[in-house]
Amino acid sequence: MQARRPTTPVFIVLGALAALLAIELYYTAFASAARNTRLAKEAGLVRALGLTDTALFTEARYTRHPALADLNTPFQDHPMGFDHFPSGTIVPVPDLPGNGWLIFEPEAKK
Amino acid sequence: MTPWLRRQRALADYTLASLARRKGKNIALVAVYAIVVFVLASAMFFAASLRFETSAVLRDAPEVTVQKITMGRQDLIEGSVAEEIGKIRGVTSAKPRLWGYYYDRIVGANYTVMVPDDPEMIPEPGSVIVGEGIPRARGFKWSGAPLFLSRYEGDLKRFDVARAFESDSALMTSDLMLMNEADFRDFFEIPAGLYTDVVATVRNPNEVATIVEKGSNALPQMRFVTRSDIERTYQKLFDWREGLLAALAAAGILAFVIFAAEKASGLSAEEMREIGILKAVGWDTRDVIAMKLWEGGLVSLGAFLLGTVTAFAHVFFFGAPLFAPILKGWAVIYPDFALAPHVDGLELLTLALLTIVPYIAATLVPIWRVASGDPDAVMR
Amino acid sequence: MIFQTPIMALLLVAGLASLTALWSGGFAVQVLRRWNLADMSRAQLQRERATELVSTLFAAVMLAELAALLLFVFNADRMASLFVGAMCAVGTLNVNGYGFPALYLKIGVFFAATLWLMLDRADRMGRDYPLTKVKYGVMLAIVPLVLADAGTELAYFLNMHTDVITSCCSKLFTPANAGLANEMASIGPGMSLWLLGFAGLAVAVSGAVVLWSGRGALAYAFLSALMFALALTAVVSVIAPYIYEYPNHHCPFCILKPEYNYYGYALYIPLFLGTGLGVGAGMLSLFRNRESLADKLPAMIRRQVIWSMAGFAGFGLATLYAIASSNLIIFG
Amino acid sequence: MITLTSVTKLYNEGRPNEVQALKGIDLTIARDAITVLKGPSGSGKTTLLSIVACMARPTTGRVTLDGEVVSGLPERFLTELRRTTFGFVFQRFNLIRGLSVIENVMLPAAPLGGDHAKVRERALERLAALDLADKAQMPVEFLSGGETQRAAIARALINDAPIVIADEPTANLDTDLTMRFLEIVRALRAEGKTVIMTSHDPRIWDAEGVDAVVEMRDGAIFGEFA
Repeated sequence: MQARRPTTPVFIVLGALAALLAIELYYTAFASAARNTRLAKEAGLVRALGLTDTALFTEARYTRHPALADLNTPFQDHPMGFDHFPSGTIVPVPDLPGNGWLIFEPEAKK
Repeated sequence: MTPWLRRQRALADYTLASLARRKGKNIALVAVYAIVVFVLASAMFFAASLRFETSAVLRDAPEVTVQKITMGRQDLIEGSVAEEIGKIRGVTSAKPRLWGYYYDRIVGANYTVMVPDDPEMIPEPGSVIVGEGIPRARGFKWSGAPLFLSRYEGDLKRFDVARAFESDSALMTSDLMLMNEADFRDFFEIPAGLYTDVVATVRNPNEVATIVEKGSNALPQMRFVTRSDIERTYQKLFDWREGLLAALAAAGILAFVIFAAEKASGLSAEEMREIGILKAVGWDTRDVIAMKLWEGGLVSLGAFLLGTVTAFAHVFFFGAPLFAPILKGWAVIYPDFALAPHVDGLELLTLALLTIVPYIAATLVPIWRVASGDPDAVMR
Repeated sequence: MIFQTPIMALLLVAGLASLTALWSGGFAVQVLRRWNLADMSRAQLQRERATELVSTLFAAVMLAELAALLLFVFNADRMASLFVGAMCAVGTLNVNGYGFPALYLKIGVFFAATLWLMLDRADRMGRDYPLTKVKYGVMLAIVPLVLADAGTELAYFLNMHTDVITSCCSKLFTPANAGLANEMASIGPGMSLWLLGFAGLAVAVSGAVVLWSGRGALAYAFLSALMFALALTAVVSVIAPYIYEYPNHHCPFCILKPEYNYYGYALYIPLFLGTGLGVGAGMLSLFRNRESLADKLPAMIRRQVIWSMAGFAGFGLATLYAIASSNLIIFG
Repeated sequence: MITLTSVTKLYNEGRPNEVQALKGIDLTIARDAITVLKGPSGSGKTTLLSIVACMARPTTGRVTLDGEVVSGLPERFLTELRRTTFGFVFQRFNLIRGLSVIENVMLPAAPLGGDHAKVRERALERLAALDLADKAQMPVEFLSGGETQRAAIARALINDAPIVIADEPTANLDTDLTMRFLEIVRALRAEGKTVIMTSHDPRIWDAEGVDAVVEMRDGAIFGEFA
């Protein structure tokens, strides 16, 4: 009679998790071929257009082109827009008093 | 197997048999810790992937960008500056660029409008080439729908969409709108001879610093931004976002570790008696410590593996839906692209250290305190 | 200060190691003053039990420091892009005056903890705790090392300014720069390979003597240390250029990168193993005359010498393979 | 042979609640014999037993085990000696609740790093010899009093220790089970094991096969009977 030792299933589960991790890491290596063609294509566009920044955070000029934004300008787009990088992208400009207008909403819009 | 390994396995067996008595509670413990690891791992994987992407893509960005700064703000630059920079030794080419932002009031998004230099990219007058994000933001149902842009109340200008960039370049081009120069100057009312900035390419990358120095001496009112500045900015930027989430996760780990230390030091009378029995039947202090370390090791290793594996799937197979809002911010146009998986030993080692070390550290001293009881206590 | 997750992990390890060191140092003082095996009192019993905690803690510190050492180099390499002029770990470590000292201290702490654990193991084999006082005397020397490591590391990370222009490996390990690194790089490749070969031979002979006669472990330890120094010199002056296939690239860190198939690990792991075990064998041989260890220690020394020689042999094979498989021809 | 020379044991030394549990014991316990320590509770039997069995160190005095001085050994080596030399049956049997009988029986073997299958086989043999083979997988809390005791005996024997120590083994057992226990003890004796027990149960002192009885009172030896 061979009884199951408590470590057997636990080690099997841990081993399986480690194997999954290994598979995921292998997938990383495997996916890198496709990634490299995509990156090469993007790099080509970057070269052709002379782009300097990614389009990841497009909400304001100091986030779309963080490398080229002015260094010392508060309220670049909105008085409520935080000028410092991460806060500015995480906290949106409040909806009030009006998106895109500076405090005063044009008469026509009312 | 050596006796050492057999002893370890026997100790692990005991630990597990004793954990199995409160199976639900202990599985819940691993699961909660795994969630903390998952948060941390997701943030790290996401940031590492973005860092990798940007540095790979921006490797071909222009070496030097020159801006004109007036009263601390960026100003339009004269085309003649390009010629002057082109004369600096080591500069292969210097071209003025025209680009700017257009705020689309209809959808509340910012577009980046640009005049391409490459003749193949220049659209016909009256038409534009757009990134995949713009038709998406505008909700275009069919391709070829014209784009109407208004600069002020009552103004409306029609552009035909000549073509759109494929979404596999979305990371760079999502919000991009390419126009020809005449349309651009007309649309933004920019006088001829003025440009946004100047980009220069350099023959030998090692000379960039010298060129920047010479350039700043010749043109003191200009700001020179180098490619490594840009790359550095990006590395820091993603570090910042990662750090933000990591700090949150660290608070989670801390809370968990305090809980673990509390659990290890506040053993119930029943558990104390069990350890007394073990010592009485011939277990050494060291055996008890090793047995309890197995408990901590299995809990933290299990949580580490579980958290890491699920975080990988979460970020790279499902696009990090849980944390995207924090990592992406509130961008209206967020590029629609699949993150390329990129994980290296650095991240895994950091994760392992951050999850396993504090857990073991917090439980070691309480474990030892329990383990060093008198073996004859159970007889008294 | 740069807010980065790996830095958080490194500081966490350094902080915990310092706490351990401080507590163990206090305990060591107590042991040196009060340890008395003839005393049957409860206080002595509790001290004996506390030694178990110290041993476990030090084993944990050694493991964590090993991981931290790897992480430290890894992270320095990754942060290179944050510093103007830095292209790999060397550039990052040169950002301020604390980088290289921190690395050396980390290696020092790792070796010290390893040697201490060997002492601990030997001590446990004797029924009268023969080395306890020695062990805790040595501990008092290790404590400042651990604290200095944590301190320099903290200073290093706090004083990182990303706008500093640092020098990189291409500048540091070229004959144009004065300093130790330059000395290492400028030793002729032939010379350094000959030196390494001779050292290897000496280690082999001395190891054989130890295995055959059971004597001369101290000489073996000195030769191991010498071998370590010569091996690092050889890595900088010859082996690394062979791996890079570029005669002027001498950096000892870039070989750890994926671009070079992590080849550095095949060199460094056996080398560190061989050195640690070899020096440890010499240290243990100082205590071979202790009565209660007389029957067990020689076997332990012998085992360590065998493993140490295996480590050096592994390093030698890795070196030969690197040279044989390289397209670079230095000696032609 | 186990000899004790002027052994004293203090508990809570240096504190107001200091207790002198043993007062200068001189005693020789023969190997290959059944020895019973008798006396009222609080007389120091259990303390003496724990010192004999290398579980605790005496405050002063010498203990030797087959000629080797063990009283000055560090605790680690005492433990090593203890788990290979002594098997324990405790007063309340002290099985670990929630684990099965076989897991409990195998506990003392865990730190030795023996081959798991062989240890298990040995445990099953021991259980079979004690009529517990069919209860091997059962959690210990479902056993009856006698079965619990036999499981505890099986645990004491798992490392093939030459000396078996039993502390008040029959305190909670009826006459039938006591007789059964004495049979087991005699069988162990026949196997060549040394048995040392404490008891205040006359059925044990008077039992056949008991070679020596040591009577204790107030931490001192009151009398020895063969």
